[in-house]
Amino acid sequence: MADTMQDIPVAIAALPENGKLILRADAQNADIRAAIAGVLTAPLPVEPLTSMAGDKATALWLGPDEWLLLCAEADRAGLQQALEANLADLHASVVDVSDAYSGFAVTGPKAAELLSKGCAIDLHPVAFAEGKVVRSLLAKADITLLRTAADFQLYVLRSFAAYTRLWLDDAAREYRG
Amino acid sequence: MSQSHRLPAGGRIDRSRSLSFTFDGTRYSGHPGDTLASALIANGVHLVGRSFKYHRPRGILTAGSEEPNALIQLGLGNRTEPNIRATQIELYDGLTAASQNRFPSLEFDLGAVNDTLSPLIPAGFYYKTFMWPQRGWMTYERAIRRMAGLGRAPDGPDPDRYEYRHAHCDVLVAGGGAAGLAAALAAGRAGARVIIADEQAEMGGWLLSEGDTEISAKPAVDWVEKAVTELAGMENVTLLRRTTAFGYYDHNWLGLAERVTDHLGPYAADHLPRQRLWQVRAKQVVLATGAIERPLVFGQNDRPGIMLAASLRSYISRYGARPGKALVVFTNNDSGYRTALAAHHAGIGVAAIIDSRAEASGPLPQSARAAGLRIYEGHAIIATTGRLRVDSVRLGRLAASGDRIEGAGFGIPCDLVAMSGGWNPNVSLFSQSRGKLDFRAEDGVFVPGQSFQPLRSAGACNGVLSTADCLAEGFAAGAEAAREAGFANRKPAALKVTEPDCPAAAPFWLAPPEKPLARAKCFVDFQNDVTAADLKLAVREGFQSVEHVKRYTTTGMGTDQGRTSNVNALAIVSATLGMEMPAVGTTTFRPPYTPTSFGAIAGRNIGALFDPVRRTPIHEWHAAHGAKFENVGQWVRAWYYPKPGEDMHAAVNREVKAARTGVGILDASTLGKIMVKGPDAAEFLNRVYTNSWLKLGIGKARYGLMLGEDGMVRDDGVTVRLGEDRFLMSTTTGNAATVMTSLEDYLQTEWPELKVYLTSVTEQYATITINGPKSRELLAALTDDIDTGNEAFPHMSLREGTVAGVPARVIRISFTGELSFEINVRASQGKAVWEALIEAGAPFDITPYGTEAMHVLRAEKGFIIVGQETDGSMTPDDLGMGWAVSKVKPDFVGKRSLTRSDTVREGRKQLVGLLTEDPKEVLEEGAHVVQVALQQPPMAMLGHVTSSYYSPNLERSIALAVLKGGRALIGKTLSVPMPDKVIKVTVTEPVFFDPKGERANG
Amino acid sequence: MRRYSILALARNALGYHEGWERAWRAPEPKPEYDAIIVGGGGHGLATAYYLAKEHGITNVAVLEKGWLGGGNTGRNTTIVRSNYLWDESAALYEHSLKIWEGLSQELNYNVMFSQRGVMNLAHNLHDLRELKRRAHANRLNGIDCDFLSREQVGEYCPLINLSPDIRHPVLGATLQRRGGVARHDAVAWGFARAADARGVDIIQNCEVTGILREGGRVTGVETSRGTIRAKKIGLVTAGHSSVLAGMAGIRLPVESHPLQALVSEPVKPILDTVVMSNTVHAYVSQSDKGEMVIGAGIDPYVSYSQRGGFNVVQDTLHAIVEMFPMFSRLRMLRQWGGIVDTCPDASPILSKTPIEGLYINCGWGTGGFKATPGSGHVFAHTIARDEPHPLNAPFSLERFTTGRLVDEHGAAAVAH
Amino acid sequence: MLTIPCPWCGERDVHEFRSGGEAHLKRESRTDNLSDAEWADFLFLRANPKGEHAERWYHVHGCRRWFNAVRNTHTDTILAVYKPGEAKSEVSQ
Ligand SMILES: Cc1cc2nc3c(=O)[nH]c(=O)nc-3n(C[C@H](O)[C@H](O)[C@H](O)COP(=O)(O)OP(=O)(O)OC[C@H]3O[C@@H](n4cnc5c(N)ncnc54)[C@H](O)[C@@H]3O)c2cc1C
Ligand SMILES: NC(=O)c1ccc[n+]([C@@H]2O[C@H](COP(=O)([O-])OP(=O)(O)OC[C@H]3O[C@@H](n4cnc5c(N)ncnc54)[C@H](O)[C@@H]3O)[C@@H](O)[C@H]2O)c1
Ligand SMILES: Cc1cc2nc3c(=O)[nH]c(=O)nc-3n(C[C@H](O)[C@H](O)[C@H](O)COP(=O)(O)O)c2cc1C
Ligand SMILES: [Zn+2]
Repeated sequence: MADTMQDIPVAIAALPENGKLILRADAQNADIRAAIAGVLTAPLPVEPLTSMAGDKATALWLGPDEWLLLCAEADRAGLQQALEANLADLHASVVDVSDAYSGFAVTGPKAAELLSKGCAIDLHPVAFAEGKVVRSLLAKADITLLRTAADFQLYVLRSFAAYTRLWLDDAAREYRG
Repeated sequence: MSQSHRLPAGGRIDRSRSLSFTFDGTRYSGHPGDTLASALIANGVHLVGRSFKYHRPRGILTAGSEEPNALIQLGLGNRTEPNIRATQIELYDGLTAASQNRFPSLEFDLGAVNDTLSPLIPAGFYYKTFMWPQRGWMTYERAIRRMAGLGRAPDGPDPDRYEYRHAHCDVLVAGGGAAGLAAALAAGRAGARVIIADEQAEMGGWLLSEGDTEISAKPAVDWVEKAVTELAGMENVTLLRRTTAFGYYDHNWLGLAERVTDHLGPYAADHLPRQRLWQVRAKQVVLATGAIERPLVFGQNDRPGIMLAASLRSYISRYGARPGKALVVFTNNDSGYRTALAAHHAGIGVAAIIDSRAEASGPLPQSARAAGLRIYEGHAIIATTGRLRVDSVRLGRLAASGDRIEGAGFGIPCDLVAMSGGWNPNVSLFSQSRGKLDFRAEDGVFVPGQSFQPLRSAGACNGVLSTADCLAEGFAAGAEAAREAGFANRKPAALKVTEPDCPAAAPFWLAPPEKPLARAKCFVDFQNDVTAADLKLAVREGFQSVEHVKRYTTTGMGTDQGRTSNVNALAIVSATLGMEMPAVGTTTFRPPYTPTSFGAIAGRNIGALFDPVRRTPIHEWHAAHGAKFENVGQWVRAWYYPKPGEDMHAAVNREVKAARTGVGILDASTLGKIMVKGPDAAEFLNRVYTNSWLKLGIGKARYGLMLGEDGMVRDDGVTVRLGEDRFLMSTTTGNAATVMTSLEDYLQTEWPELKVYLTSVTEQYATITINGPKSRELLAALTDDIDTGNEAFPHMSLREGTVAGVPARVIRISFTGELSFEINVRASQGKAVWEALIEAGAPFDITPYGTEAMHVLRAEKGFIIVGQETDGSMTPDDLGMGWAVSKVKPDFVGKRSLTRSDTVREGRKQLVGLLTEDPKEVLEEGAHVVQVALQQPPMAMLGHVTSSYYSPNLERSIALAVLKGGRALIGKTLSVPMPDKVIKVTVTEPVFFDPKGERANG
Repeated sequence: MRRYSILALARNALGYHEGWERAWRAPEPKPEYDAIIVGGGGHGLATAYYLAKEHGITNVAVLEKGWLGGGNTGRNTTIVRSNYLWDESAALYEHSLKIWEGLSQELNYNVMFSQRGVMNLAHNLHDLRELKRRAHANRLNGIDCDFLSREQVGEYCPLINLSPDIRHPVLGATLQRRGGVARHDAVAWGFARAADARGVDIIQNCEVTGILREGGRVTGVETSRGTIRAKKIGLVTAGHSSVLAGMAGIRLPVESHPLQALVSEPVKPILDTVVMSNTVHAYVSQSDKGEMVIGAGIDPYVSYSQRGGFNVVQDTLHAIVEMFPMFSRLRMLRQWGGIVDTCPDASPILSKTPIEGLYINCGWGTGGFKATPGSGHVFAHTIARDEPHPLNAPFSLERFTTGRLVDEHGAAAVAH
Repeated sequence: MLTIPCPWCGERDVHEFRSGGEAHLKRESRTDNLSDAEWADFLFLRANPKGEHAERWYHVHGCRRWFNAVRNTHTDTILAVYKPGEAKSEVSQ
């Protein structure tokens, strides 16, 4: 086994529990955008496949009217309340899904290669830069995949976490020779 | 162990190391760089297999993946592989190979009796016989199957691993010969992301085999090495050796199969996959797949020792092997002379060059003449002799027409025949891509014409022959492809190439044999033993479409897919029909290019990764407490919890009783849950459910039926109103995803005006049902902020508060008829809350119950399960649930279908209960009910048993059934005919227990 | 028609097989026929054969746009069985199976009908319930059907992965012993030869491009080889049914989808029966030549391209390798696709149409090969008598208006 | 294998999508007035053309949006994709 982080071709770790909210709203509506930006301290990413990090939360574009908001577990309830309060008179929905999804971080020089064993998205840095997010499939699991400065983060439904973990570890065998 | 037929020098083999291998039990040796075929040849072994039908002795025809004859059983036990081409097996130490399709031995094969019988069994003979007696075919078939089949399947499960890899590139280059390398260089230098794949161990294609070709005044292999080094150094280029582009699918999606460790045999590292399936989406494709030499069709052209001329050069130059001592070349073009010269220089005696052309005058024939080689112009081979290997050829002078021999034939002894009929561009992938082929009459070849996808062909596969042209086309194709993909570049300078000039061949399709054609054994498809006579027979019998010829004779249907034979077959068919070849047309090219292992295509998606197992947040508790599980779709649910010594029956009875007398606890977390939010949420539910939703009070729950537009019941569940604009819907476990998809469909496309958002929260919550007269007490013990009293917390209502100290949504609903609470908590807290309930329930002897007990409990109440009482053909009314269908709503999904003539007709199947005469007798689910059981079928069936259980509460068996006109049959006695007996049943209302519904209040 | 037999073979061997006559003639189309069958697949050819044989209507043409049997008849996995759920289907398919049992002799053409048994696996309680339901229905309809326990499955077909620890363990199976496979091409050729011998004109490379009508009834067809008249026209064009019906202004409750299949390289006999599984989505048999013939799933979108997505083949092979782990090292030799015409209820249409003299036989979807002889038989009756045979009466076009579908979807059988 | 350009997510493999069949079928909201035959037409009858086909797709393993596409069903070439509510003719040209 390698003895420095640098040498580990790929590492897989469960992400710590964090807060996750699904926000659904019409981003064409300036009032709604303003109401949300006020809470997130960052504009809502309306460009497909992008994300935006604010002070309190990172917003991941999931669809034209759907976002996944990631925040610290401690901020979860506060964030939801703040959003609901700001959006009270507008048509929007904020639903807590913190427990519905589990996250994994895949790190290391072979991270993209490992994921490409099961994910058909082009993960080359020219096509998948930091901050990009997609919903797609990893083998037989639905994933939400985000590239951060440090790693790939992927979120799967809680009941798919065991499968995903097994799949990732098994895929990594090739690099652990 | 001496390699008797190894040339003293030359070749790309590593002579410093020896590898030992066995073939049919005999030990031989070879060198790294050898294929099994070249090593066998170096050891003087030519006979390597038996043909499919006639079991004729066969040798090595080619040096590449087009090999039809030399099919080998490679390896042993669970790792054995049938039908592997010896020409593609890289030698490793300890390799074990065996010949196939022979018994008892390769030299003496009983199956060869078929060869003797061959006059009796021409193409398609089996359609004409084996018809008597009527069931006789089952006996004949057994014998026929044993004779067929080639190699053996492995003995057991595959011990190796297979991987997938998805990839994207700007330019994919298939083939790494002169053209492919040039294309990859051009595209790579332009900065495009390039993948170049070649099926061989080394890049270079034919350049590796041509000792007499120079590029930039150096041996061609030097250029290959330089090119490969440059490509390997480019970060934007992926070089894949031992990788076959096997399939060219729609939208420039290609499949590549990489053999990662096959060439290492047992020395492969454990962590590496055996093979890897690349799934490539390419912006542009360059096909550089080369050309395949065409055999000549003549009498007994299939004997071991007869091979393709360029392949012979390959064995000499690339592998340093000497396939024989006395060579006869049979050719219709100059490249046969190139082989003769190469053999001559390697010290192989050249007995004769037989040229079907009246005159051969190019530079190569002249060199051959100058070297003193004997040339027979205007001659053809008309027969060969030799039992297990060719030992002579007979030739004759061709009449000017080319279809007759003039004068007497004569023999020339030899042990090696090289034949060259010209070159067929390797257009498989191009055709797979839907590209159209053009016919080039002068040399009788099909070349790529109009293409349908973003691709270009370059080099020999594009009908180009000289290395200089192949390189030039390759560079140009690579540069253009890169440009189309958005990478500007300069046109590379042309390279100077010296090589003998080999102009295209004039076609020569069938050498007139010495014997009548029907006996002459002029093989066209070597693997499937299809002769020119078979093709003509097919045409004579009216099988005139090339597709009919293929299927009637099986030509081109072998493991080589007719790579060496299809064009010859087509030419013979065309000539027989008196039609032009392009008018007859080729058969359809289909993937894979060469056979591709199931393992690679399956990847790691087997065993534990075959299908995800979804477990609830409380699963571990169930497992730790001895639960048996059942699969429900991808979910695994606790089925029942046997105590030591209990069988299923006892356990379920205990669980069922407990749920009605004390308190039972059920993990219902798998139920689908959807948050429905928005000002139009109630209106939306009103349209997707059959009943009314507008007036449901906040904090209230209601049961709903969902139909398809065809009026049939698709799903059901309880939905609660959380707020003015907010509902929490539940669906059945199996339909959660389908319902979500369908609801989004209606919202996004049919009713975009409705302001509603949906969010699936199935997995956000653990759902725990406590059920039974003691459930209220239990709940009360664990909550201090929910008033559990009957009035304060009525049936079909919701309360939010805490349970076991955890925020919870509690809904008072019942799927059993008992007092029952459904507690929803965050999934991460599910197990803790469950454990708290178990602990607090100890005084009431709380009993966990599984899906089986749940089914019994609901059946006692006559509650349906979607997918069990329904099968896509039941309306609400059929199920006795007309009460759940609004008569006043203007619209809901499926409404119109409920008034079609068939949905309102008499005699539809209706849900009823059944009671057996013998209360101990439990009907079989799926059994059918008849009015009167007859001695013999057929019997008119009224319907079937959908659910059937022993009910410990009723101390008897109960069943639900759907019967034609069922409700009118209540009170009647009917029969259930089983294979061994007839069971009498009485039809009842479907509700067996507490018909007044008094127990739900505890 | 000169009879085929072992003696005829021997006799012809002496004459270097120069003496065989054409299996069917290649006549020029006549200007008019009593009846025209559009589509030279198994169903069309069988229809023509039975029109001639059972109804004495011999002035018949079969018009085929390409080569006989080049549609789904030539690309199916050849599974023959009759263990359908609903009475209507069971009766129709059993009618066909009975004809299969004597078909080689009837046609004097060996269609190699191999009654090696068809097994349907159950992997969970729901499967078990549904298979039992079907098995009991079959028994009461007089159709042979055994129910096998897991152990019996192992005895009958030892190759199947019977480990209880796999994701979808085998819990049992139904077995129809009279089911099996047949040589698909031979079915087309055998019917063609026998129909030809009774005077039917079989015309290949003749594409129907229009349907001629006058006052609500058909009068003929426009083809790539000219106009041909007839007062009765049967459309039997499987994947292209909507295209043909469209020519007569009729919309059908049919969608055309790619259905794929593949074969492995041939190996010595190891699999002696047909194995089908709905839950893991795999079905396989071994051909007489030794290939594993494997049916893949249906591609979910409409397409006439006779090819589908590789992902469907991948999914199929996941299942095959999971169920037959020793097949992992076998290799795919060829894959292909057909165009199947699917009905909403997974049952066929054998029906009169709103246009007088126009009849349609379609909608067999993924499973009509097995019905070839029976379908031809009852469809010939429908055309000859201008009224359905009792066996195909339930399979009319009207059922989509009334709602009286014969829904074989939920019947836990892969529809092959 | 089809690559489908989702109007939002760009090109994705076909297996990320669910096919929704023929597009632009009109579902009447007041169905009582429809005859059995008209209703059957909506429920079951399909154009099923060999050639240009306006069809529905759901990006189920992506943005979870329904959208329309025009595809040549003979060649499987995708000619256009457009969002629900947009008319086919606007994009076909
Ligand atoms: C991969 C695959 C596997 C299958 N497996 C099974 C199985 O295991 N068991 C089973 O029972 N069934 C199976 N089926 C289904 C079965 O193949 C078909 O239901 C059956 O063969 C249909 O026969 P047919 O004669 O109606 O159609 P086809 O054989 O398709 O014949 C229709 C003919 O009409 C011709 N035609 C079309 N348009 C025109 C025109 N305009 N003018 C003239 N002619 C025209 C076509 O060229 C074609 O030859 C499978 C199908 C496929 C594709
Ligand atoms: N008269 C003759 O002797 C003669 C005739 C034709 C070609 N040639 C010579 O052959 C060379 C042709 O060059 P070229 O590059 O066009 O062809 P090539 O045959 O040299 O190279 C083609 C390469 O493609 C590979 N390949 C083929 N199909 C593949 C697939 N599906 N997947 C992966 N790899 C695949 C082959 O292994 C081979 O290495 C020239 O040097 C030419 O002069 C000579
Ligand atoms: C039951 C069955 C068995 C087949 N066996 C073989 C075979 O052994 N070799 C082969 O090349 N093709 C085989 N095929 C496939 C055909 O070659 C061909 O792909 C198929 O009939 C579809 O035609 P097409 O590919 O020309 O479109 C088989 C097809 C069927 C239906
Ligand atoms: Zn999308």
